[in-house]
Amino acid sequence: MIDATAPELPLSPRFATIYGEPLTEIPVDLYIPPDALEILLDAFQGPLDLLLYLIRKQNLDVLDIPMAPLTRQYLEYVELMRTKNLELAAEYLVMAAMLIEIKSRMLLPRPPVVNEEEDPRAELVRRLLEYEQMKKAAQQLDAMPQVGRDVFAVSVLVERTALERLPDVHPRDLAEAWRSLLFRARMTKHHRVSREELSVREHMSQILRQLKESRVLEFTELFDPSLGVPVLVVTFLALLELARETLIDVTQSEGFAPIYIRIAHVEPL
Amino acid sequence: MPNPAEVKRIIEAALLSSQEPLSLADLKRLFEEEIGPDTLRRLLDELREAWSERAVELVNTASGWRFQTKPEFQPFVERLNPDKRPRYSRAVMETLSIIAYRQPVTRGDVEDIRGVAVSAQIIQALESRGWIDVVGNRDTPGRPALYATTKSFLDDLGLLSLQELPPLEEIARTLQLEPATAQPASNESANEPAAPSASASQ
Amino acid sequence: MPNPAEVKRIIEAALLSSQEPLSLADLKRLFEEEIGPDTLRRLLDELREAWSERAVELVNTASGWRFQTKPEFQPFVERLNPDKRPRYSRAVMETLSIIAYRQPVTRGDVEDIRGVAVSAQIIQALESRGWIDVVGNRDTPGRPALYATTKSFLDDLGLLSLQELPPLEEIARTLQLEPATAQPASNESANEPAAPSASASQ
Repeated sequence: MIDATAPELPLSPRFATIYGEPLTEIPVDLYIPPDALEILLDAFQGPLDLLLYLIRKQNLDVLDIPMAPLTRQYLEYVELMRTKNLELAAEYLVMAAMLIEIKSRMLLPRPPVVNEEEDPRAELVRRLLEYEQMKKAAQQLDAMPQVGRDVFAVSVLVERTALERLPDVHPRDLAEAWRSLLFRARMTKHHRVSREELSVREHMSQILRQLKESRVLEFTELFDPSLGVPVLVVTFLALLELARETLIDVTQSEGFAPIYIRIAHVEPL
Repeated sequence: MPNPAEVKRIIEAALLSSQEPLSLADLKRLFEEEIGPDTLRRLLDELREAWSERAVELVNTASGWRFQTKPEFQPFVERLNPDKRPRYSRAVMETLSIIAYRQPVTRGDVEDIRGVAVSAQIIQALESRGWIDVVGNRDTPGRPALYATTKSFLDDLGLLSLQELPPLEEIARTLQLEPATAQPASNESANEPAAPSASASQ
Repeated sequence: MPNPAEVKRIIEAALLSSQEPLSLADLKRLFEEEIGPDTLRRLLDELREAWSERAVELVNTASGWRFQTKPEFQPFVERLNPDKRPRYSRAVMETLSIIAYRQPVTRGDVEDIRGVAVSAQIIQALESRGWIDVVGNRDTPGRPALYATTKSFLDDLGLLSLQELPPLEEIARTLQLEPATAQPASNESANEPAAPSASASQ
């Protein structure tokens, strides 16, 4: 915001003294040579920005905008722009029209009674202040450190080669794989198994695993009565199947002697 | 709960190797054991403290925690990658700040405030950066899109929430505009930030 | 030369924030002052030593120095991103499914069923995963290994026993619903799978 008490300024800037006469009496920093204007224009975001610039350069209170001289100077700039840069002119001309309208309304004598009538400058002031607020906010935002511009996210490589990332498998994936096998009709009837046979085959694996550890097992060691009759039966079927596939040897020295189970021994070739 | 030093080691590695900020919920998932949010937060604070002397810091943003280099480190990066990182134009930054402070807003709202047309490219630049997105449509003719800032915008500015944006300067005075002519523009504005030339410098 | 601690701080930040490994030449460019390669290497060694106790380590690769997580950290990353896992190829899945449903089987059995050769890598992948192992050898020429699924396979699939695998009858039935394939025409028994299951294990 403008501070009229800023030391380098006259106590209360009277626009009349600044604008009393044309350009020659305008303080030096207000005068923009036409050549420089073109460059300067790039720096303006639009008519509000230019207007703010003019006001700020003259250290005028936004709340107390001197419409006549401001409008005149604005129009001079717009005229310069119009000749130099037609694209920009439209938006600036709208603002010029607005300024002229305000100026003319202020020149009209007003009935003193109407207190609540709004100051014709009010809307412009509101817009100028809102724009200035956002303009400053934008400068502050721009001054904040941004990731990718001023600061950089740390990104340490996750070493994956040493330990392969392992896929998850769900039982339904197995079913899907089986389905695809069936679908390709590679399967012979020979390979179809039912649920019960699966249980036999599971026990076949278990028995083989046990035999791998202890080499020889007594027949009764393979049975755990606490698991119930079905398991006992399945285990027995598994033993029979293993024997049939000659994966195990079953030996008994004499009747009622212990029965021993071992991995089928194969003569070295 | 596992050994806190070990937990910190793991959190540190997770944060260092993650592409995105990690929330407390993300960090909890690192561990099979239950780790309470208070414990986690305390360990994160300890970690932040442990890193405070280095050129990389641990920050807490809208989406979670992340390690990033400190701003002072920027000149060194530039020496490493001499291609300058572009700054956004004033038009983009003004549009962004209007969306940030006034959200949700339409492109028309932005144009009203800026007093100038806002090109589609400006909106697009901010959208493709992931800083703004469409959160709805205003129920007016044409149903214009309403824009708001994203979490990623807050993350990239190192903010926890919009509350942490720099506060806007007061504009309350506009409402008390005195009728007509010259006020003695005296010192009622003493508590106003005295920056007469601040915006005149461009 | 600048303060070594400061140089290390900057090297650390550069390495942590770089997407690529940094060579000694890259690292030298960080500094305006001349830093000799010996000094740089010594500081890098000190940095590596300083990081040795953490879950992230500094390594010197063919293309330069970089930070990376230690292999032990991998399980934690996987908990963080559980959905990023790859899938096994169809060959692996079919092999696994044959071993699961038909165990104990030899590689030759699997090949018979699949109708194509089964590479050693497939068997190895499943073995090193701990999902299958050799439970014996078939008493045929060459004494081929017999494979079966392990307890760990059941654990990893969340099964108590093989009984809980999807029943083959149902799989066959779902397949029958598909229009394309030529099935045996014995369709008077709608709820019966195509195969006469009595002779199944032959």
